[in-house]
Amino acid sequence: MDLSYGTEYIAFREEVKGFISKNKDKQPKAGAEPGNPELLAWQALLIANGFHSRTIPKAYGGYGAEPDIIKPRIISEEFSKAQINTGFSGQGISMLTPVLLEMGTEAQKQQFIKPTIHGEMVWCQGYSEPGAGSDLASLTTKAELDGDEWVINGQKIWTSTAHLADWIFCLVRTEPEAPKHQGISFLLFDMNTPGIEIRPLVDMTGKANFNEVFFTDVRVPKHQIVGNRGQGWLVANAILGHERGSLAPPDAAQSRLDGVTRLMNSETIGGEKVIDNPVYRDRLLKLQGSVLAQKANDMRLLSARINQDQSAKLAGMIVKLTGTELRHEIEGLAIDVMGEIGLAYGDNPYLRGNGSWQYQYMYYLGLIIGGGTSQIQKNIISERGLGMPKEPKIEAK
Amino acid sequence: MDLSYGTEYIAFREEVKGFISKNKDKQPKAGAEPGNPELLAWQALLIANGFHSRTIPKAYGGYGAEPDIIKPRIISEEFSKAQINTGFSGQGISMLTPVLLEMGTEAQKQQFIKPTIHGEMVWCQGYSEPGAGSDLASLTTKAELDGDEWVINGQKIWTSTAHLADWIFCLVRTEPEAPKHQGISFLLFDMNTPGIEIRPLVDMTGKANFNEVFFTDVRVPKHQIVGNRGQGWLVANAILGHERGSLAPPDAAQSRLDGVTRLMNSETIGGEKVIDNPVYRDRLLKLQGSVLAQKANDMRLLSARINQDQSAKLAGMIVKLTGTELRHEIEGLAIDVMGEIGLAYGDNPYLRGNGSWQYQYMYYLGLIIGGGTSQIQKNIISERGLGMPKEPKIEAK
Amino acid sequence: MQFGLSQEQTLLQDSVTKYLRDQVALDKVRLIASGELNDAEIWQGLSELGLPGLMIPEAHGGVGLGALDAVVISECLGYHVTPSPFISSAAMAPVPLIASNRDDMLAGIATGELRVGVAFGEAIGARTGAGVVAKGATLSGKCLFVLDGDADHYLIATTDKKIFLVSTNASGLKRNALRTIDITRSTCELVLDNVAADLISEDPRVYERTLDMGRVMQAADTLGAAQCMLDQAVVYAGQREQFNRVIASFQAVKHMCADMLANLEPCRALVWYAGHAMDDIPDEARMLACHAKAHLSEVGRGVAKTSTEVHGGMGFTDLVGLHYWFKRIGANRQLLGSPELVREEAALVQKLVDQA
Amino acid sequence: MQFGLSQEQTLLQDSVTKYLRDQVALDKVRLIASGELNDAEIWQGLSELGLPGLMIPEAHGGVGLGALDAVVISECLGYHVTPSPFISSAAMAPVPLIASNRDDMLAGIATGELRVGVAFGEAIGARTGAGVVAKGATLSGKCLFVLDGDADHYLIATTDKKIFLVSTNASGLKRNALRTIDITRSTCELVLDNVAADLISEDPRVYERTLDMGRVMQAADTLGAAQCMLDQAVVYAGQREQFNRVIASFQAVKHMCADMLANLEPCRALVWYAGHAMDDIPDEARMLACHAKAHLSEVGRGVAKTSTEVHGGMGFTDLVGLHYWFKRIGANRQLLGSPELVREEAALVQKLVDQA
Repeated sequence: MDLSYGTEYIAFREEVKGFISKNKDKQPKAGAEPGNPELLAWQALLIANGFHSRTIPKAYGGYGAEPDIIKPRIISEEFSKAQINTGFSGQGISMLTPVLLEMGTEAQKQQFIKPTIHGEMVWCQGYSEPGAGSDLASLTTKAELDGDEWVINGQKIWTSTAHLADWIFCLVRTEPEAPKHQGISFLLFDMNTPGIEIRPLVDMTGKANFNEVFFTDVRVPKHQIVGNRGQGWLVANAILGHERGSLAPPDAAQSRLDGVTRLMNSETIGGEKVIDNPVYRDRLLKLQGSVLAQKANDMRLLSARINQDQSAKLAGMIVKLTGTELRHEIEGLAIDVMGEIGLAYGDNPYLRGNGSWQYQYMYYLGLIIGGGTSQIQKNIISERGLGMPKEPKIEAK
Repeated sequence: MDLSYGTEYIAFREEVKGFISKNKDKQPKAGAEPGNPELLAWQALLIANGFHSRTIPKAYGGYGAEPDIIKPRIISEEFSKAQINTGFSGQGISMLTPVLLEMGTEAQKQQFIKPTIHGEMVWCQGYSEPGAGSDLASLTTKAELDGDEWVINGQKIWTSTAHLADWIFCLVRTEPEAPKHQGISFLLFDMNTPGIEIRPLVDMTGKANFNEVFFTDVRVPKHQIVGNRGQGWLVANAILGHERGSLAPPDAAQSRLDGVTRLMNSETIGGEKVIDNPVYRDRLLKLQGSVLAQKANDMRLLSARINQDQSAKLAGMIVKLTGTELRHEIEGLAIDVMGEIGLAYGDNPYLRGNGSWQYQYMYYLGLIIGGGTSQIQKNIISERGLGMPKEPKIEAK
Repeated sequence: MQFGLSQEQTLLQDSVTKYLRDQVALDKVRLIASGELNDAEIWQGLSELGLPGLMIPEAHGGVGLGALDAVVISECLGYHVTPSPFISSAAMAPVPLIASNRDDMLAGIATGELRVGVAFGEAIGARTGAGVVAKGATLSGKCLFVLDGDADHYLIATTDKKIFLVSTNASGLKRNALRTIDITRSTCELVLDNVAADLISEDPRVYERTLDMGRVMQAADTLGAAQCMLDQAVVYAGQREQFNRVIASFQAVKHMCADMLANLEPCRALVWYAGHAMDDIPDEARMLACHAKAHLSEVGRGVAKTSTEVHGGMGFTDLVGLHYWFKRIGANRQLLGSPELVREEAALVQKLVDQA
Repeated sequence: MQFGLSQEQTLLQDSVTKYLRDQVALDKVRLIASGELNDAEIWQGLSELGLPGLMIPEAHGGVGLGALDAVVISECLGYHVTPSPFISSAAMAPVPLIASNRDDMLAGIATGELRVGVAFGEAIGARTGAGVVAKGATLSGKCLFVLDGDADHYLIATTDKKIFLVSTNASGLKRNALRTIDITRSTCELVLDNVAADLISEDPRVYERTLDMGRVMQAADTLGAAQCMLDQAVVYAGQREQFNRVIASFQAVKHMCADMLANLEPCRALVWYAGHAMDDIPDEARMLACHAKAHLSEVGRGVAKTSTEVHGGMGFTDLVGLHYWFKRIGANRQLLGSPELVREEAALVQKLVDQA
């Protein structure tokens, strides 16, 4: 076992540190609104130095470096240590760009990648529908070809940044007669196209983290399709794997657990420190054991990616399931040790510690459900991971 | 809410106490072998006084009392308090006798009930087969009519007292062409009939609590059937309900929990009493909460039987599932608080407390599985209790 | 022998349920949650049914019923996530006021015109920066998460298990609303600077009985709310289709519902029994109140999570409003002592802990 | 950067696995369990593979490998429920003997001819009626559940974290076999009456490292055993038919297996990392050893129960022998500290507890 990154990377780490110390004053102010020129300038600086969009070809506005798994991690470690703004994120950057690189036409790459990674073009994702959640492939939003245009009708839900997005990448049914997985296409279109209505969707946290999006005769140029007609399911699946792993990373769980530990060290009940209550302490330690296991699992996965080791396949399949459940449990402990203060919410002045435990408790319950519920995860783990048979299928009526 | 049994029962309780104080010296010695005349005499005395087989008609050897739900409970309470031998139990008494009373012919009642309740005729149950466990109705042991005799071939498993039993009540397939639930019959026959082989089945506890029983051309008189041909499934189901409830009664859980509490009060780790360890104590208290809930649930069920109240149906369906899991957990706590001594087994001199925690831990895991696994219980609860739909059925190949 | 609800109790349950279903449906709860309405109208409606004086003797204008009857009511209120000060004003406050013959207060409470809030958190276990101290006939300090942000008077308990009464109008008293996740019921903080206080009880048993009463009612409230979440999950699963079948036909979903039922159903008997013990089995009442509160907190948390999961994304939205129940159960868990602390009290009651 | 097993470690794993599969199949385990055989023959076979001296320097006849290599071995031994004194004689005993330069002992241990047992229970937390006391160069008292009932010498730890060596032949020493659920490995009790003892170490860090080493190996043993139980469950479920389908096609059974995997798979990385820390990250080694031991105890218990349930009645019988793994996991849970106590040690290491 060798947990060092090697000499090449020692130099790279110094380079990153050098950039940070030289440029940290150029960071945009916290809370800058989207579209703020400072944000765009910072993003351009990050890309120019290879600290964002690192492996995306120069021709498409990226830095053009060779693929390397460790350097992004070093960047992330150093930026995090120094608490430096890491630039834009979002579904256009994390999900659409890799897909365009792999399956887009040259024209699409030219048109979309540069503005997307530079933060000038914000995307949202149109996948789930009210009737197509766990069973995403049963989606019914349809696109019919009329001359040189797709005409789209239907509804999407869980569209997280619809109200901020310039464009959408969207799954639609284009071949209603085909088997359900083969009748879907992957379209790109402007959110300002006539016929699109966005309604915010308030969730249990009281915020509108998501939207519903309605399409009525939305007309989209025929060529704005990625892959061929009917290949949309393949295109979408190439992305979904990415999303699942990153919903609840163990490093974040560790930092949240550290927060709870600090809370337990400072908070008192009847004058006694919470951490001195052995029952709460044991719950904390139990969770620490799980966090350590997931962190080690994460190192194993990183190593497997670096060394192209196939033996960690199962270790990767469980990450979404275990990570989201663990975060939910950590927040549950925070609530409990805070006693009545654990109920504080919104503008309550007694809300303290690293953010709001109740908000996070609900948010992670949302993530247990979203991105493939725990039940769907267990189906996948048992079928694709352990090779157990699928359930007998029921035909559509 | 009225938890008193009323004035009639105050008198009855005195009667029971009077019997006990007068007769307790006639009890058979602890550890008396089956068939011991002292046991038989004590059994006869109990029946003659209405403290066993209380509602079974005099004509069939019982006491002939009117049905009453409270009196048996009073008997059980007083006998338990005074630690008096309560007479014979077993599947012949608890399961077969009620079925014969309900569905047996007059001749069968005359022939079997009296010797059964007097302990002169011991029964075993032939239901499960190696290929028919959760899916009991798929059993394949077959009985074919040859003149005036059934000819039985096949194998049973989980036959708990086969090696001690005089007779067996047994499910066999008599109509192989019928739908599987309608092709089963309920036969009674002598375990000394030629063609029966019994093999003890050692289980994880190291004991042979069960047997396998093999039938090769076992010939049984045609009339030794309860109900009609093909009605065996109905007959068996009338009994199964009884068994499930009584596998892990809450009163026994309470007394076991009390035992663990005493253990924690007397046992020390590094000089400190185990009960003074707040983490173990909290685990104990958590289990106490569950025991109290199940005890209250049990009182509710008793009350529902007395008052013919249908509103407690769901409360009854969960008893097997929750009771067996709870007992398993109580034993798990006993093991943990005993530390390394928690491993003691067999002839280990450090084994102490009320019996062997490891034995009980495994035994109750066996009961979680036996008598309808927890998974089957949850199917039943969700389908029959909550009205959720059955899974789509797969036809036999 | 009859374990369960009497015919009168079932009738009471039916009439309150009917009122709540007709008059306090979810859209009204939403109005209160959004701040457009407060619970005064609902409390008045419930007052017409006699709820505020349920356990106040008839001589003082009440109905003169017992704790088990109040359990029945509390369960209904939880089932319908009903906004009301029932636990504080109707269940807890009358205990010390009856014990100290405060007939003047009781009549007002019984009609619903007078609302008495309860500040017991500082006695149960004061948190950093809080705590209240009596000096002669005055109180100073801070009480957090006091039940009922709209009360006219407050009963405040101190660590030595004394109970004081203060008026909301008393000089030196400041009341600040404290927002919690559960917006169906209001809590506040009281900041006291030499506030004139009326000593109601010095008897620790009165303090304990008041607290026990509150905890049993919380347990009943959670029981009702969790039952409603289970019921909603079963209904939703029976309607929602995925993969060409209702999700209720998936074994995973069925077993989630079966688990909820298996955990919850024995709680019903436990909560009833705890209520009955408050009325008739004084030796067991404290122990059962602690266990009812702690056990329902644990089972409730599990049901709240599982029911939300059965609802999938819809459970996470505000559309079906499931989260009002989720949060109500969450609030009952934390208020008046979180489960670990309450189990430790149950251990103390049974002398399983060295009394240090 | 490479997190995981090296090629050499994978080869080691393969060769030990091959030996165990060929030479120590379940029928041999059964013979030992029934008392018809002891583990001497197996230990000799493992000695030919170099296992007893795995972590003993080559200069003293060992193989000179590290804790992570031993983790790999321990996982294999657990996977095959192999009877052997590996944890005591090969993993724990060498730690203090190397620290005190007991070259005479090391050579014998390395060949497998000398077996050294370990009695640490009284230092971890002596139970009622047990405990051992040093007086000058003698020991008196009682040690329970000592690892390895067939050792030639024993390392005995006292509450002040000293370690003594006694010979099985020493005058005043009585050894009584103690039966546990896990009959694949033997434990005994030592009764000492002024037994001449050789002080091996007074350094608490040596005691701690010895204990940590044992706990990491137990965690690895449980990891292997639990993995085998999961594998067996998946295979059995794929063969067993009920209701006209293999039970592996039931969602309930699939989710039970998925849960086992989800809990167990991260344990593999944790145990490897804990082994690596014993070799290379001294600051984290103790904390990780405690967590590996405690976490695997909890996950192992769950897997043992769930796999047995997937096997249905067959899991409860002796026919498939699944219970040997169940009991092995159970024994690893209790020996060298049960999970609550070990987590408390992890808290102490991190100074989360006031050192009283």
